Amino acid sequence: MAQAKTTILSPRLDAVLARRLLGQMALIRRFEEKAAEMYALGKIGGFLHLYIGQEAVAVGATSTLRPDDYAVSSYREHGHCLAKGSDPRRVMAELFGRRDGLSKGKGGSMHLFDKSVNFLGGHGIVGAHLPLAAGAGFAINYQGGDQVVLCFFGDGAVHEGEFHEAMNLVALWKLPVIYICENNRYAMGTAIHRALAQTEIWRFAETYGIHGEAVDGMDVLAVRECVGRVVERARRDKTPALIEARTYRFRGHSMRDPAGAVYRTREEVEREKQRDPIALLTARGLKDGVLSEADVRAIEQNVADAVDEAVAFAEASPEPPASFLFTDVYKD
Amino acid sequence: MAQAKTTILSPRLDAVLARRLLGQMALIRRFEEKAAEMYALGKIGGFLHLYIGQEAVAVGATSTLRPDDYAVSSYREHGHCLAKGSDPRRVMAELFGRRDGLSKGKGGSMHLFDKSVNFLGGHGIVGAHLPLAAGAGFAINYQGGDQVVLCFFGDGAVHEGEFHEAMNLVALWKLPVIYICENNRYAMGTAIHRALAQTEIWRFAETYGIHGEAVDGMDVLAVRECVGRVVERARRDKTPALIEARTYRFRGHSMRDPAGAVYRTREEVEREKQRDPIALLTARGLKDGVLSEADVRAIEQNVADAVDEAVAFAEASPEPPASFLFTDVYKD
Amino acid sequence: MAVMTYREALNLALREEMRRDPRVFVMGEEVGLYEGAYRVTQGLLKEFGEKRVVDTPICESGFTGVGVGAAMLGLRPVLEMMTFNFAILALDQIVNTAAKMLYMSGGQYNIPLVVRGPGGPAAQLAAQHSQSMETYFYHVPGLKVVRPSTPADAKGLLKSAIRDENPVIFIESETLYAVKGEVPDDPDFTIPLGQAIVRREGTDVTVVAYMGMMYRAMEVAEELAREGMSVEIVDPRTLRPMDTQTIVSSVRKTHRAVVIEAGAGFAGMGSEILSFITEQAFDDLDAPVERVTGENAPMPYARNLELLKTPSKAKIAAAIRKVCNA
Amino acid sequence: MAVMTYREALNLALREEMRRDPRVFVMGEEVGLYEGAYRVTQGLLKEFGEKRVVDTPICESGFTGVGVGAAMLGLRPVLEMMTFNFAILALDQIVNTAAKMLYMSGGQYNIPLVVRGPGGPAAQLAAQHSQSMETYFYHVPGLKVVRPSTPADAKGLLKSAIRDENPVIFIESETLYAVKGEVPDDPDFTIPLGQAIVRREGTDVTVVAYMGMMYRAMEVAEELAREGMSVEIVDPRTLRPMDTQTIVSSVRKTHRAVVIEAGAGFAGMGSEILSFITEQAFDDLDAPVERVTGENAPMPYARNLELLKTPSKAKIAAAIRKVCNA
Ligand SMILES: Cc1ncc(C[n+]2csc(CCOP(=O)(O)OP(=O)(O)O)c2C)c(N)n1
Ligand SMILES: Cc1ncc(C[n+]2csc(CCOP(=O)(O)OP(=O)(O)O)c2C)c(N)n1
Ligand SMILES: [Mg+2]
Ligand SMILES: [Mg+2]
Repeated sequence: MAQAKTTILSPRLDAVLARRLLGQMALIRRFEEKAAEMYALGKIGGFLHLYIGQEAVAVGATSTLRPDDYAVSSYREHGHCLAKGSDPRRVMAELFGRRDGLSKGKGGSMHLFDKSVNFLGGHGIVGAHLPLAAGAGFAINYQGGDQVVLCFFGDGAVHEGEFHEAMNLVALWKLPVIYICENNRYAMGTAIHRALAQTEIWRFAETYGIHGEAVDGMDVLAVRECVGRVVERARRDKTPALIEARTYRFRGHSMRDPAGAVYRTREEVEREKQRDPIALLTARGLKDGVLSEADVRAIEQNVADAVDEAVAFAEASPEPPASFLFTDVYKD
Repeated sequence: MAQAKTTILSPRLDAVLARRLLGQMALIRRFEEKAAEMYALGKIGGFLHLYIGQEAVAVGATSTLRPDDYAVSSYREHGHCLAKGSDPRRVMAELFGRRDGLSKGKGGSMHLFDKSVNFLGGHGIVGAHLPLAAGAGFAINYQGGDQVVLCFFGDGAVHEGEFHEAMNLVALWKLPVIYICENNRYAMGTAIHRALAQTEIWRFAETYGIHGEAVDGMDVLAVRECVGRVVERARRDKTPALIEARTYRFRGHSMRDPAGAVYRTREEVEREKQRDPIALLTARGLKDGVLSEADVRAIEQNVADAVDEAVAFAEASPEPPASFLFTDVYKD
Repeated sequence: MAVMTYREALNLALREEMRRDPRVFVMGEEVGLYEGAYRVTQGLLKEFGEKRVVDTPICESGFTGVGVGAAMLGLRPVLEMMTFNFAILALDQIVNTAAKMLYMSGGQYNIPLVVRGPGGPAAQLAAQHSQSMETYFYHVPGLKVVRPSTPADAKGLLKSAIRDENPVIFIESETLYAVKGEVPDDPDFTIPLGQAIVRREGTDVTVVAYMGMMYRAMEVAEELAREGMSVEIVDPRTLRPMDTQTIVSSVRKTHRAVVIEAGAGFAGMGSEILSFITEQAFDDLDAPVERVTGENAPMPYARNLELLKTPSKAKIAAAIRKVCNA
Repeated sequence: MAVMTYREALNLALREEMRRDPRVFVMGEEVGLYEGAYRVTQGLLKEFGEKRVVDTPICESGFTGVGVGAAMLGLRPVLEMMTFNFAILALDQIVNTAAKMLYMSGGQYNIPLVVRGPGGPAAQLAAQHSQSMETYFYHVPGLKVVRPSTPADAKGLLKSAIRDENPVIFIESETLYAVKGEVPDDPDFTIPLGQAIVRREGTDVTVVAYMGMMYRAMEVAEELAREGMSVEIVDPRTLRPMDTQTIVSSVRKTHRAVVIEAGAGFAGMGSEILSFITEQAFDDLDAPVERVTGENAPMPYARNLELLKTPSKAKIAAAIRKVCNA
């Protein structure tokens, strides 16, 4: 068990890594800013939960994975899906409800799945995907593999009983699952201290006798270092872990809660925005001399292009044909 | 938080208390031995889960209560119901499925309820009554009362997510609820270490920042001392607690598992029977000179008479009339 | 009579009942500080304080159990499910504890509990957030189940639900919260549970429908009126106990019936309504009862597929024509 | 053909499928060391070891989620619910995750999962442990639901369920485990899901019934045969997908139908069976379809009340006589 470390952008950083991590975070950011625009235009419907502000968690964590490792997340999963390697075009098409979306337009923002990159989905019922991750870990052991599973969830999932059931199972059975709680301090409008009797989430690990650790979720390198360590251990000896990534969502809970102003102050939001994970990594890269201003501009341009292309792809993709209503209900 | 104390029959004992505690434990024991006989005769049907061996927990714990305090339990609740003060005749009649049973014969062994003594029932779904107890605590606070709630459950309920939800709620809202886990080391045929990654159940309290304590559940005085302390505190300042009473069931899980021999050894059972809570209290009372052999015989005779009377009462009670099938479905 | 939205009518019902009876309290996710995910509990925290408007963690089973336990001690909890989709996590508490407690205790403990929140198809919320949840409840002895279609019904039925001595499942709809209608001002206005209502009188065919489907049927009825067809529309309002009498009387009059349901159809509410109509009015029927139900698939996200999933006006009209021409 | 009990037939099906396919594993409470609360998994731990016969803590939602996750990675879990009453705690995993995953993922992740265990009325187990649980599942698109009445069906259908690519809810019965019958030895013997069977041929009336009610109906049919009445009995075996064709064909032949269900009746399986018979064979019916259902109350503990709760032979006979005399 370890206390929260506030290692600000400490570990090693080279140019390749800097560009990769910054590129991914910038892509997610840009993708979601665009998705918000498209939502306002009515191109995207339903619920849209933006990940903006939390990018360092998905990117830092998945950067430690092999392609054959697994990830699974909640309804706030655009970032995890993209970070795991999904094609932004197919993600955007899914948000648009189009035929070329990852789920043929049937899933939408909350239900992105991508078998080609071992992304086990976006799940809408708070807490329900925690046992799924344990099941993936179970299957890995059963099949004799050495992959690991990253399971991303919010602080709100800790309220649910399934959290406890899943933690007990992975600890009891030694499953190679890393639970990553993205503690953004709010479950919808509920501040964490109004919902959990004990708010140091990483400490729940103690109860199950597994490794728990808090990490600065705004610091992509810290996340990478911490998750990298537990991933290697899990791969080696099947040890599960619970990581609490301390982060913040810059936007409202969903597009229907744009301000998020009832339950948190504008000052708080502004203060947290000072620790924008993208700005932090950019500054560090520039300071260390592993990124140039030109690199940063190039990355920005690349992701802008990629996102524009994603939108164009989504726009061009047809609506799913009516027959799709009845396909994929059962598999023959 | 405190470690398990193995204070063997330490605290104060006077003649009145000794007779009361011994009388209650002996009543429960005798009642259930008789119930087992009646089950074999087909007078009782369905599931019958005996409490034999665990009597010190119900008796020690409820001995600290006021009549207006509440208790609630699982399907293994004959002991708690009797200890809370229910009339053995009506309990037996319920087991017989008769009209004068506590629940008019509709509930049976697993669903004893007695509003007259604030016994909130026997509940058949493992873990489901833990939130109910929190609800009772909530109502006490709402109504401005100073009662407390004792909630009895098995180690198996700790596996369930509801355990976590209930613990979090009582801790978060400061509800006057004492959770008493009767750790008899087995959930049906599953030894505790095969089901819980961390088997010191009292330590789960830490996670929620509440008081946790293990106590020797074969020692009625130790249970009484421990629960008495947390009950007083809960009454005073609404503090919940989690008590792990370490105990053992001498019989099988239910009458359908009479031996319980697959999952535990005969030696283990015999060894644990050496610490029969009734024998322990009797020995202590005799040694301290607060009980005489005559007292013990009188108690045995009393409970035998009471149980015979209960059986006679149950036998004499008619079957519920057919119309009862449709009553109590709704209240007008 | 004041004109107000369905949402406001629910809010008013809650306020009035909380004023009337100090045992009534509201509990759920985001009901207090956030004033309700769909704003049904707006202003309640301010008026009644934290004691009676209780925000919970996200633990549907846990807080429902708390409601049941509190009801055992004499309180009258009104629980909000942020959406009814999440009530499935509390189903054991509702079905095995709340619904059966009175019976298992031989009449000792009744559970005056309301579980309310929106359910049914919503707008592009996809498979997990857009389902007809009443199906998990209406077959359960010990429960009552309400689906209020109009602002007045929302108010009158919610008040009755709160005053009821039994657990009541009260399923609203995201798609109706903004609907406006006249609502009686009288704080003693209630609508008894278990009473259907004839929404529109007609002579040729009885259409049974509730919630969004009722409105859709009304539109179809107006359109068919232009063709000279006279459609009677009956809204059950309470699904359990079901007012079979009002529905069957209507069918006895029209000799034809169409039952509409938003849910996926197979073994849904429509099956039961078709069943009791057929049983009780077999000889009065000039044609077999028609069902128009949602398609047999999970709810898709894509808007065009979503529109195909629930009964369209065209399908409703076709079913009406079919029974009338039979 | 060997004669064996229903329990043994299930056990054999599990063994054969585990031998056949290394991806099949069994998981649940007490399935291993204890060999099953009802001994259905007897001997499996010994034959297949701890890797494939997995005892779980008491966490129905948790271990069902584990099953779903394992299925996503290509395993074929067979989960045991100690009794189906506890499956209600796993309902979210079954309904919202397992059943919808293929759809939500646009066809990427199918879930070849079996959830099995005993359900339905048992002997004096009272309200929480004696319920017809199929009602929570059979309306859900994405699920299949099986209720096997005989040893041969138990074997043949369980094998098909395990080989199916979709989540299958397989509800056995405590009251049938000791029933004996002939069971084909062939390890390739399977019975396709979705096929009803005519258990008894007759010409006067079709009785639709499954599980314990099917046996009760058979006894009634024998008794009525002595009076010269010829009763045909159809057992649906799979409730979803329902073989409406076999049932409707039978009714077209007999012109009369009685539907029996053990559950509480209102909006139960009987409603759907009555509905599709009426819809599809309206003009062939000489009388309205009769339903004989369990009484509308929770299950009482007292033996005498319990006997009144489920359809008696007398009530079944009365319903048959009623439709035949109509
Ligand atoms: C079981 C369940 N209950 C309620 C909801 C409604 N809901 C959706 S998101 C959310 C808050 C979750 O907060 P958290 O887990 O902290 O994740 P975050 O949104 O902060 O990423 C709630 C209550 C749900 N989807 N599922
Ligand atoms: C939710 C649920 N799952 C399974 C069961 C079946 N069951 C009844 S008792 C029991 C074991 C419980 O063990 P524990 O909590 O330790 O209590 P004990 O029997 O030892 O008193 C199980 C699995 C149940 N009643 N409820
Ligand atoms: Mg959060
Ligand atoms: Mg135990």
